[in-house]
Amino acid sequence: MSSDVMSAAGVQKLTMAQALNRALRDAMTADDRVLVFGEDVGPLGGVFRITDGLTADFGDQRCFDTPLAESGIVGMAIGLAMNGMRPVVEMQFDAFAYPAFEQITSHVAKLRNRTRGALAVPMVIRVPYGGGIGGVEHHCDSSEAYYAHTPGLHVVTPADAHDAYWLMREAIASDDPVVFMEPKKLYWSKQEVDLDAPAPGIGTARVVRDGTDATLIAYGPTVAPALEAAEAAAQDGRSLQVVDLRSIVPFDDETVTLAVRSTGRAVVIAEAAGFASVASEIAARVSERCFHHLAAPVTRVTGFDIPFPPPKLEHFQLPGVDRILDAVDALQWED
Amino acid sequence: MSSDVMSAAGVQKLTMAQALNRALRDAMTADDRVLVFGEDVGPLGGVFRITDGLTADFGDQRCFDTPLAESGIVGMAIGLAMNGMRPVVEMQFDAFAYPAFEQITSHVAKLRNRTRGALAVPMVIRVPYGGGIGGVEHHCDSSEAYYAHTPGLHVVTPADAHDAYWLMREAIASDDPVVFMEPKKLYWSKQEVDLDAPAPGIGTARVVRDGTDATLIAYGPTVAPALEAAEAAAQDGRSLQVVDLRSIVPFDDETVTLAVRSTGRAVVIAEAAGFASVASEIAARVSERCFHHLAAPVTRVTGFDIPFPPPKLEHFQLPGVDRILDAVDALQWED
Amino acid sequence: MTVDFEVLLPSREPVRHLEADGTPAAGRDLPPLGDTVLLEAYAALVSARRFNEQAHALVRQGRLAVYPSSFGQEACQVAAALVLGDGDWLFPTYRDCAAVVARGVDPVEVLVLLKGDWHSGYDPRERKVAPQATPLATQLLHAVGVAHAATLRGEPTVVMALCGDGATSEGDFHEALNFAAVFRAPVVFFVQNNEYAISVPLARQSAAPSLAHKGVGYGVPGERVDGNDLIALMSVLGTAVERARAGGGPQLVEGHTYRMQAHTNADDATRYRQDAEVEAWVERDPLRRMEAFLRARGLLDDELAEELKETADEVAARVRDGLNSDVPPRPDDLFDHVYAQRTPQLAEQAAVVADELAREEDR
Amino acid sequence: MTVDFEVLLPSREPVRHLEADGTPAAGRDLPPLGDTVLLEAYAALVSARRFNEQAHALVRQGRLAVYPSSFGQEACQVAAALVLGDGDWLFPTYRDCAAVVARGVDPVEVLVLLKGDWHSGYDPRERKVAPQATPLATQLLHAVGVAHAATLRGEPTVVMALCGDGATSEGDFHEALNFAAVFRAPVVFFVQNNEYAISVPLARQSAAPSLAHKGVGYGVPGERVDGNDLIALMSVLGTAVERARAGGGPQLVEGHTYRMQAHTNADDATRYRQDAEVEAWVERDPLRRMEAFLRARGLLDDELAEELKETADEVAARVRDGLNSDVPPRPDDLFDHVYAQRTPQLAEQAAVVADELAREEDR
Ligand SMILES: Cc1ncc(C[n+]2csc(CCOP(=O)(O)OP(=O)(O)O)c2C)c(N)n1
Ligand SMILES: Cc1ncc(C[n+]2csc(CCOP(=O)(O)OP(=O)(O)O)c2C)c(N)n1
Ligand SMILES: [Mg+2]
Ligand SMILES: [Mg+2]
Repeated sequence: MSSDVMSAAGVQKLTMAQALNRALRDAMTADDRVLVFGEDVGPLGGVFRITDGLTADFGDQRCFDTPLAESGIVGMAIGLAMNGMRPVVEMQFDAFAYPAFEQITSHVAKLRNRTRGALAVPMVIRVPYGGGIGGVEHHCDSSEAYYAHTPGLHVVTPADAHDAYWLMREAIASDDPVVFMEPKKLYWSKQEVDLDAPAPGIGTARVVRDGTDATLIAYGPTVAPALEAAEAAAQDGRSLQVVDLRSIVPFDDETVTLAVRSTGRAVVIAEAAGFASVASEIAARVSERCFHHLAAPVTRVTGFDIPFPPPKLEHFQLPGVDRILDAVDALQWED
Repeated sequence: MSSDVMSAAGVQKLTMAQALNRALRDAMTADDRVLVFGEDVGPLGGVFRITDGLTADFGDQRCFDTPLAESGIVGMAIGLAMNGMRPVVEMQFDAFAYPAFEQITSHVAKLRNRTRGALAVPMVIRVPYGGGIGGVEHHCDSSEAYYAHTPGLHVVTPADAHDAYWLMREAIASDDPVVFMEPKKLYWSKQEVDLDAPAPGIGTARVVRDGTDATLIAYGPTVAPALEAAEAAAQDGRSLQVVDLRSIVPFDDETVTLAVRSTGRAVVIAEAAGFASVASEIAARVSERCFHHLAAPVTRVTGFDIPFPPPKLEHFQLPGVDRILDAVDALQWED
Repeated sequence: MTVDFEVLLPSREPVRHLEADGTPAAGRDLPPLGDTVLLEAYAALVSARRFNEQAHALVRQGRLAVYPSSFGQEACQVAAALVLGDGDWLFPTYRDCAAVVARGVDPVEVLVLLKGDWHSGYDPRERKVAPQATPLATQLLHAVGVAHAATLRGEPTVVMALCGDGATSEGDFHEALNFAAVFRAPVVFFVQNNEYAISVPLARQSAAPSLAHKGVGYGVPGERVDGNDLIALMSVLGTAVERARAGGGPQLVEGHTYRMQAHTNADDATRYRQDAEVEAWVERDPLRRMEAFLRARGLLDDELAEELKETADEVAARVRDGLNSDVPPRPDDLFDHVYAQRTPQLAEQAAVVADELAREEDR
Repeated sequence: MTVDFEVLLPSREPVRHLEADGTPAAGRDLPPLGDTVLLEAYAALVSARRFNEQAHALVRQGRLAVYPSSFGQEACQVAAALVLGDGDWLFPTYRDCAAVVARGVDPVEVLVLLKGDWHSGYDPRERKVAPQATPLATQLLHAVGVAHAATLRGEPTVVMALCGDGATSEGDFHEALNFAAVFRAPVVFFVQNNEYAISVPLARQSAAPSLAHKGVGYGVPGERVDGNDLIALMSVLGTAVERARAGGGPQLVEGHTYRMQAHTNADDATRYRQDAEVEAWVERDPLRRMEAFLRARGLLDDELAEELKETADEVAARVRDGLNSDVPPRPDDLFDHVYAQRTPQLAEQAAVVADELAREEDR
């Protein structure tokens, strides 16, 4: 990425990877407390190149490689945050954040609460997640439920480059720790990013397609298939609304509830195994809050309750257009 | 516990702690592949005395203390299981299982699948969980959702001493890894245990109180307040059915669905923070599967989405009778 | 990897300056600590002991829920705090209340955790003392981060990070020492080896020649010190702190001491150790030793001893009074500090509690 | 803690028996391995190299998704496998395909993982080879468990547990060495220090004098060996295995080698290291060295060399053929091995897929 392109503002067409890189750069420029570190994020620029060029441009005190230990990375980030820094750490892949689980659940999530607000630990934990890239085992987990279930963490996930940029800027600026779930299969997808138009803050969902017959609720990697399904359904005369959550915690009840009440039908779409998941939460709260508006049960199209499959079989696990349309078809239209 | 009492069979009045101890003894006697280990489980008998006397009676090769490292304990258990043993490991408290999270999610849950069945890792991971004992931070988490969301693990939790005994026997005999959630506030509660009458296998829920107006779905520590609430409601002329899940994974859809369909109303009760939890899952699947039978939305009485409170404030977090009755009252009886 | 391992190895025997009876150890010069420092340290030692006794009493009276005592380990507690400057940080565990008090934190605030009012009772920024850590060894990594932040800003901060012998087995211990070494973070890792992790004796915890030898594998110099010898501790820890401050990087210090009481009041130590073992440590008591030394030096007489006892009693009285004035914890606190602002979900949930409380009042 | 630390320390320089040009190292007797063993080991070395080349070619042809090559590390690969007896266990990482093949596992089954058909392609029980581990250092603990089970049953099993230099930084490495030491588990921990963890060079991974020095902190003897010297490796690892089998407990061995290629084909090593650095290692190639040695000894001539090459080519051909006969993976496998039996939930979910497949066929 040439620094020419990187310094211009306005509207730019960027991949999500570039948008994230740009957000890190802009945050590092704006605030010298921002530090970026993790495994291979330095000279290599990260295995997905999200931190490309940061060490070269900001020096190896601002962006640096650590020894290979995720609990160490998050634990050290906590200390840095306690002492005035704003760490942004990369977990190389979803499943490799698990060694940091104790640090995340017992400290990152709880330190502010433990000290009644005296000690905040603002930090961003970046987690490339999900499948769809032909990755081998441990490289494709959708682990957002673990974090979303843990009080004290914000959990966000963009579905396009514009949101990726702005959610990252907001996450870094937030006084709370944010688990930033990056749908890795979207890293190379390109969208327009308006660098002058902040997205609404963390905690707001977005209706990304209007529709009147049913609402598809998606986030991160499932927003695209939801939109595709809506497009396909439109050709069959069915008008599907699509909501992109953007933020899992806090949850935008207002937007979601309003949306589902307007259509009376809802399908929740997520890649993670369905049991006790974020999709369960959405289905449960929508069922409760929209009860009298529902013409059909809220259903879910999620990953099966199996370990993520090997590359040659992963297409069975990922919620695709057909499966979404099947779910829509089953929404008791004849009742 | 005298070994006299311990060798007798038939029906006995035991605390849940004694019942678990007895189950471990009987399993160790029946199968010399069964090993019990963890922190302080040897001479001390565990901080809750669940392993009391096992080292004395079975020797320190069968029940032993390990160095203080939970990932080590679970990781070593995996190897022992790979090589023909049946480990039963104790995590001293809920939050102290987090260091073992990677071993549990990436290996315990996945090794059978990874090897297409060639390498099973049968083991029991015992997790004393939940609040209600005035414990300080990190000693009262309800962590069942983390495990229930992870495909490849069975997750069970008893609500009385009889189930504690039999679920433990089944868990140890199972060819699958079982996360055994022990509601620590029930350790000292006493019930009749029929040592000759096996409970139905893992995966079966139980209707513990019949009722016709609404169904309370609970597990582990919330079964008791659910029963209390049902008792109180009965005096107000409302007939509440209570279901004890016993097994979270696998989930007994049949029993739960049948129960809710019979009453048309349901409240899910769990101690864990509610967001993206087991309670979410129950509410979501009941809402979906019982949609046409529901006279009111399925609601939840759960812990708030906050870190578990300090001892003096924990009563606010625990689902108690009043809060359950409030939820029942809100089930739109007038519609 | 150019470090020569010899410089990393601890001495064969723990550094000791005072024998158990208070006589200076033969063949070793006393460190030049100065009389004022010695007396201040001894005063803190007396107060620490008194604090432990007071807390113990409060547990028996049911006014503290639990107390993991450092009785017998007070020399470690005091030294860990006193070798630090105002700008330095202390990272204590649940067992290190006395160290936190020695650092100057209000003892009543320290006991908030064990009273069950809140998870931590003091503002960590005031005296630069992290909340007492329960998940073992996790705090060592935070210490590295705090130290590294200071390094990045060019501040002369040193961090004293405490843990027990058992905690050295956790993966986080390993990661913390390695990170500290690689980043040359100014951290002194001080392991209080009190021979037990609850019921598990050191021999089942490690097969290493000593815990201080663990430094070698990280390129971190290790040192062993008699954990009941206040002078040795002040000297070894003080040197480590100044070495770290001067840019020498982290150090690992093992203080060999003994947990004289059960793990906490909830524990039953008779299940796993003999009284005789405990008794053998009575004569190695850190107070006796220091008192004898100071008296022999003419630095302490009955009058001063009485004065110190009175100061200690005042602290104890403050603790008792503080615990009496019971301000009930606020339910609102449950929802106010999870995030910087309440989420909409937390606002709804707080309303549930507020409503319940209002109805209760109405009754 | 009675162990004397001296016995735990590795030698100052890595053990080497062959210089880079194949001449015996001066001042050191060659270990008594026997000509048959040497030739067998060399044959395995040639096959391992050929396997690496073949896999590399298959990646370029798009028939393997990814390949983390052990090119340049073949001496470590071969020695780790060959020093084991039939009853012993091998715990390999993703990089250790060649070691798994050297242990006798069908190479086609080994590549199932990298082809993307399934997570692991061989039955671990057959040749006693654990599935190749991806989550770093986690497998070291499994190795301790397998070893301890054998100890408990009185079986003479030894476990060879492999990991990389980067993996030594993980907490699980620490816990595994400590558990092994405390339980005196018959495990040989063999670290292939290839100087990189993806892009991170050893100097940013550790400040220790050597990775073998990490043994000291556990009471585990450490040893360093030239990782491109097959004879030294066979000797050091073989001794460690027999020591463990005789009840001597675990050992830590660091093989100093070099990752000649990028981390995997997906990696771009030019971003973090100079070609010159790589080139300097070409002359330390493990094959050249061993070939020169065997020829000088008169154990290898052109004819035998040709024979070995043909055997290696046959393995390569088997791999190519095996990858050609593409049996598509079964969707049912997704649901059949999560548990011993499908749960009701999985039965429902499998039915969804079956239904989709049936409808697809109908079209
Ligand atoms: C990660 C973790 N596992 C288990 C525990 C439970 N626990 C609390 S104290 C303790 C023993 C600690 O021993 P040591 O480190 O020697 O410290 P000491 O109590 O002797 O001061 C244990 C096992 C814990 N607090 N954290
Ligand atoms: C717990 C964990 N964190 C991160 C990764 C991602 N990762 C795969 S290989 C690797 C580098 C490993 O380096 P090293 O241990 O030296 O082995 P080598 O690849 O050099 O053989 C990393 C960071 C992982 N597999 N597991
Ligand atoms: Mg201890
Ligand atoms: Mg390496």
